[in-house]
Amino acid sequence: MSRPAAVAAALLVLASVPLWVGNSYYVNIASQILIYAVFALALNVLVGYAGLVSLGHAGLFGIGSYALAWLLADGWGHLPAALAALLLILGASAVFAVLSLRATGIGFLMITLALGQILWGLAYRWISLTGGDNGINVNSRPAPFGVALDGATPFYYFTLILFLAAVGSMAVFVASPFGASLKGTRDQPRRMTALGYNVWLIRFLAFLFSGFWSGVAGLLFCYYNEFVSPNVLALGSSAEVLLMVISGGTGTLLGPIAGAALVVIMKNVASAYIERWNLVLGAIFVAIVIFMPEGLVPGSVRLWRWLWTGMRRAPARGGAR
Amino acid sequence: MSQWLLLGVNSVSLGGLLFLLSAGFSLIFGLMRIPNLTHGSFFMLGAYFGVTLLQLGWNFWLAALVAAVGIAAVGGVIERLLLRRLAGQELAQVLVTLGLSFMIADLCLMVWGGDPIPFDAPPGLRGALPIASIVFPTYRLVVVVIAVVIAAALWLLLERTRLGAMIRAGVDDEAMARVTGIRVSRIFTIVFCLGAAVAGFAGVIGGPILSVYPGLDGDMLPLALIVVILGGTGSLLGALLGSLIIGFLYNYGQVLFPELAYIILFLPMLLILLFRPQGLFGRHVP
Amino acid sequence: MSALAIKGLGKAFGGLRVTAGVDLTVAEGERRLIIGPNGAGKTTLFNLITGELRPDSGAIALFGRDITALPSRLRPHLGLARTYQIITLFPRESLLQNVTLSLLGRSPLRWNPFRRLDRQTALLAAARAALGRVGLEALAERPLAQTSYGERRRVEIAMALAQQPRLLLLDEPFAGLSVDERKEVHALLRSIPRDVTVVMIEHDMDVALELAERITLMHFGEVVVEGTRAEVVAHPRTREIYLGG
Amino acid sequence: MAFTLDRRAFLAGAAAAALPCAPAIAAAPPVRIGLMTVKTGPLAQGGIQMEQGFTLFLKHRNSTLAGREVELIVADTGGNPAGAKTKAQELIERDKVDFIVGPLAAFELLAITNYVEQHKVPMLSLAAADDMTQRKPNAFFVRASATSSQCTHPLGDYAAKEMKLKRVATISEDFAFGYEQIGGFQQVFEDSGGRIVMKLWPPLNTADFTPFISQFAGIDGVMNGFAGSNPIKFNQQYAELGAKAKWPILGGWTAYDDALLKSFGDDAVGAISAAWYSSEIDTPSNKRFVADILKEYGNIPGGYAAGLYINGMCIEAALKKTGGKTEDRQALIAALRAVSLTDTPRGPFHFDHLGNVVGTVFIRRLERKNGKLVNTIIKTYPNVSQFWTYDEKEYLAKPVYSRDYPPLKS
Repeated sequence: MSRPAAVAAALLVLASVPLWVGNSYYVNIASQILIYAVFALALNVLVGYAGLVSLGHAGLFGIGSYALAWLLADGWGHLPAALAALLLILGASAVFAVLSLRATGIGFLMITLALGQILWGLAYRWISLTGGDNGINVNSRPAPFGVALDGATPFYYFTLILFLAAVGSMAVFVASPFGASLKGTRDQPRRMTALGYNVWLIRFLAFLFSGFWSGVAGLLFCYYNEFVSPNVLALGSSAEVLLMVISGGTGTLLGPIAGAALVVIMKNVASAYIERWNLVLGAIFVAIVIFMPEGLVPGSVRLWRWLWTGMRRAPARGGAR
Repeated sequence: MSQWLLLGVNSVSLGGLLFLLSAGFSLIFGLMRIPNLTHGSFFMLGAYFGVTLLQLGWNFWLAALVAAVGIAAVGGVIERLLLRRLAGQELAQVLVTLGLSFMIADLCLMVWGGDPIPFDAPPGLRGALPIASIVFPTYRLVVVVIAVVIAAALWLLLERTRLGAMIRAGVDDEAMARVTGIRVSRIFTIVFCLGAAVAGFAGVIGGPILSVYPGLDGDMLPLALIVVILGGTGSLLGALLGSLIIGFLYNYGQVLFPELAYIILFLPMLLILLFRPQGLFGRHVP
Repeated sequence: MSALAIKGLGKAFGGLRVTAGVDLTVAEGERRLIIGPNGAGKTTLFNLITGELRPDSGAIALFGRDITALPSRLRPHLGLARTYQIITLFPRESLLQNVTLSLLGRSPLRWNPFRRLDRQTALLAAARAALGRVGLEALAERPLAQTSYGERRRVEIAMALAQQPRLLLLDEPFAGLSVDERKEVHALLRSIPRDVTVVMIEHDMDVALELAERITLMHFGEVVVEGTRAEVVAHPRTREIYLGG
Repeated sequence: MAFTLDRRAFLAGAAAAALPCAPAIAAAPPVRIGLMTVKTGPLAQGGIQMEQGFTLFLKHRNSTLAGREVELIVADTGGNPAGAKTKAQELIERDKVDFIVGPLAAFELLAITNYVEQHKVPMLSLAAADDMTQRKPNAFFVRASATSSQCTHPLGDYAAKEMKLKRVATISEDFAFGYEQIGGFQQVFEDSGGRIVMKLWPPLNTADFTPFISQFAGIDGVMNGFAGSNPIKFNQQYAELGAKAKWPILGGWTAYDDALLKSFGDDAVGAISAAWYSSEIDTPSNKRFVADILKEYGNIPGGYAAGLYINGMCIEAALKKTGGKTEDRQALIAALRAVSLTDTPRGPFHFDHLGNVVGTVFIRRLERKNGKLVNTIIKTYPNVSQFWTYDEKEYLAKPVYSRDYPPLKS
């Protein structure tokens, strides 16, 4: 199948989800997968293309959620609240980036982890602003162009549009000269400097891009749940999205999406049938590392190619005999 | 006055426990560059092993040693079967160690249930001792002694034995160690088992203070991370001093700055990372 | 005006002085060879010139402009390029993409996140031309991981040349090459136009001496002898250092 | 390793068990009950007990309530708000349940309350958030356990009047359940002449309580509001540091729940607690409940198991009133709120107009009797409302109990 045909088929499948999944519950699960896919794609900009592993991204996601919830509770309209929240996210991303880009590798990971934990502590403790562990309820979803998003299906399409925008922007970004520069800083930062690149600034801008989409995912999550609590900022949430990226395949467009689907489905759907679903999820991660250390998507592609060439070779050999 | 003295003594005691918790993490991280996110699980699993043996009527110290051996075996299997093939692949290491920690946590819940299980300190160490104007639980003082003994044993192992020399060579320069004919792969297994064993041992030793419950793993892992960041990786002295500092910070911080309770440990960790990335006593930048 | 003027350059790691009071002047268009035993501080000198290391003392001027405090990343834009002794290329990318990255480094296009890199025809044509210059045009689409060592050496040089340098630093360009490959690289280096100044570190005297006009001998971080090929070869210190004095 | 397929499988198993004595059940579809609990992670302790309590109840009723077969659907929220929301959607939109039982934690309940109310599904939860039946009531909610402060109100009264305490320090986890328990205690204790002199709030994941315990001074008692696994650690450390010898310790129901007794050592002996349930209560249904939980699961039940058992009884009573019908949700919730029972594991109770329970609160002393730890009932406060003895309007006009309310008097 050619590439445009594959893209068209994928779009058709995504656009028709509410028609064939049968129940609004599954439509909601599909929305959740898309929201987490946006988040995982955003983190993948850093993990996959910049080689910077963040364990604090739930902090940026959570700032988006909280800012939106707080502004809505304060009586702002949906559009201004969302725009202001995005601005705040960009600011927070800049602060995160300036602090964490003092290091790379494990140092970067630890700084982001500490930042995330500090934000979590603030959300928990700064009760007058965040409501503490009770969180903040959001009482309405927006109605862009007069379309109310209260039902599962309209909200799914709203999420799908933003998801496609995220995927599109990632695809353009990855194929662009700047994307190539970013990948260069991942593989040979020292060489990149010698070639005249400003490695720090490239990483900084990539961080902003990653933070922006993390924040968008956070806004969607807030609207989806109509509720925010410190849980969204917890270390577990940062680890979860990182696991999505790694298990799906870093540095690919489809990998984080597959990883998000895997985790969301395990957590929400499979957990209804398998009591020890945490055990199974852990085992799946370990199995991925054993059989497809590069991640689900690249690993499956490799397996498929191997099978395909094997199948084509087998009859050819038979004919020679 | 006596409150501050109590906090001081307790800081040292908590520091001792934190050292037992983080020494293994530091060794593994320093030598193998593996951020072993199952370390908290090793601690918890050790505590569960220990409490099970205690319930069978075993002697406390014997239970602690056997639990340590058991966790060493678990660690050995994980290193040989999984981590072995992932050298240098940090992301795969993160995935597999987190995946394992999910599995261990859920298995513990399955086997030992959700209720917290209390530990008794060994008989004879259960009371309290008077120190100047305060009384302090005897067992907590014993923890300090255990930490010192383990620290001394690890120090002797690292500084005075051939194995230790090889481990140190590996910490300083893996490639160089390989060139000089050291069988790095075997050293890795030994260090991983050793680190796991100390964590499992610490779980039992910590039992009479912390008890054991689902979620103990998640409570402990960040503490180990903080100690290692503060002290510097791969440095025994760093882990020891880092643990003490965290002990003091935790005790006095909670009292003096209750408003900062949630960030009292992560804020210093962040500052260290920003301004002294190799840790207070570390040899290299991680 | 000289291409490179170094005055009293010093650098120490801990207590170890790896560069001590180095003075070095290279004229525009000159071919300069730097020799010296292992640990003489040759590569460190390169790292100081490119700014990958900060000197403890001294000054460096590039075409009359003092660059001692200039950030490393800005120096390529003043016409400085280098190759590495240990190959530092982009293993996941094709040869073409490797050279393209090198070209991008001096183009404002590198900041553009919207346009498709594979549609930048002028840039790609230039990258192909640069590969052609080192005889690798046929392999342009091949991933770097699937090329030979000799080919990678040539990619290194192609990338450095693609930066359109005025001063080119070559760190052991002949290391590890076969006899045939040496000949090719040799011809390649000879073909570098005279408006490019070349400073080369090399152990292989047979090829290197022929390329060089002047030679600098370093030992223990210091410049010991400097002069024409004949002067340096004849100098007693050279014999002492190389023949086990 | 066996994985339990826990949802439809339960129905089949229960039906098979019921066969010999089951009457011919009408063709009506089963009543669907969704149980939201926590079976993974740190909150699983209470969640597992919840499931035990409800499972036992259905077993006692042969999975048939008011003549209708019951289908139980168990959902594991994972103990987080987003998980609770998804599971609520699963139960309501996919499984179309008639009742939701659960969730466990207040922050889970708050994440789903609006959603559940919009879909008009009666919800019976243990989660104690005061405002769920006070300032932000949910018309489809009933709570047969207690609000956070419902038990600590009488405990404050007892501490001041019976124990004659004058100056008390409080300590509880730094979250809403802790604030509301402590706030309730403080309100009544100070209204009865006592004085709270110090309020400490250790973070949820506190490993060592020594820095907090060391701050107690100039008091004659300590009130704690711990929950989960923290009571074990806290009481042990409180005793070890010699504080227990100096100041009596008081606590809420989660701090000294009967299910925790097997985990406590002598460190907790002497603790005075207030609870809406006690395994010692002498009603026929409680005797049967305690004996069967002991038989089936090997532990003494506490509030989590009892609360769910009682929720089952409420559903049963409501269904009897509607003749087994569940379609008219308004009638169903009205019937549920009108439930008034006498023989239950917690004794007699009914609901107020906001859906919160009015029932007995027991003051207990933790003792060692015949080698076993027990919570001996030393006083009962019958018919305790969530508003204690205060006027409802005045009570609701004040802010909900929080970290800073009521404030410390300087």
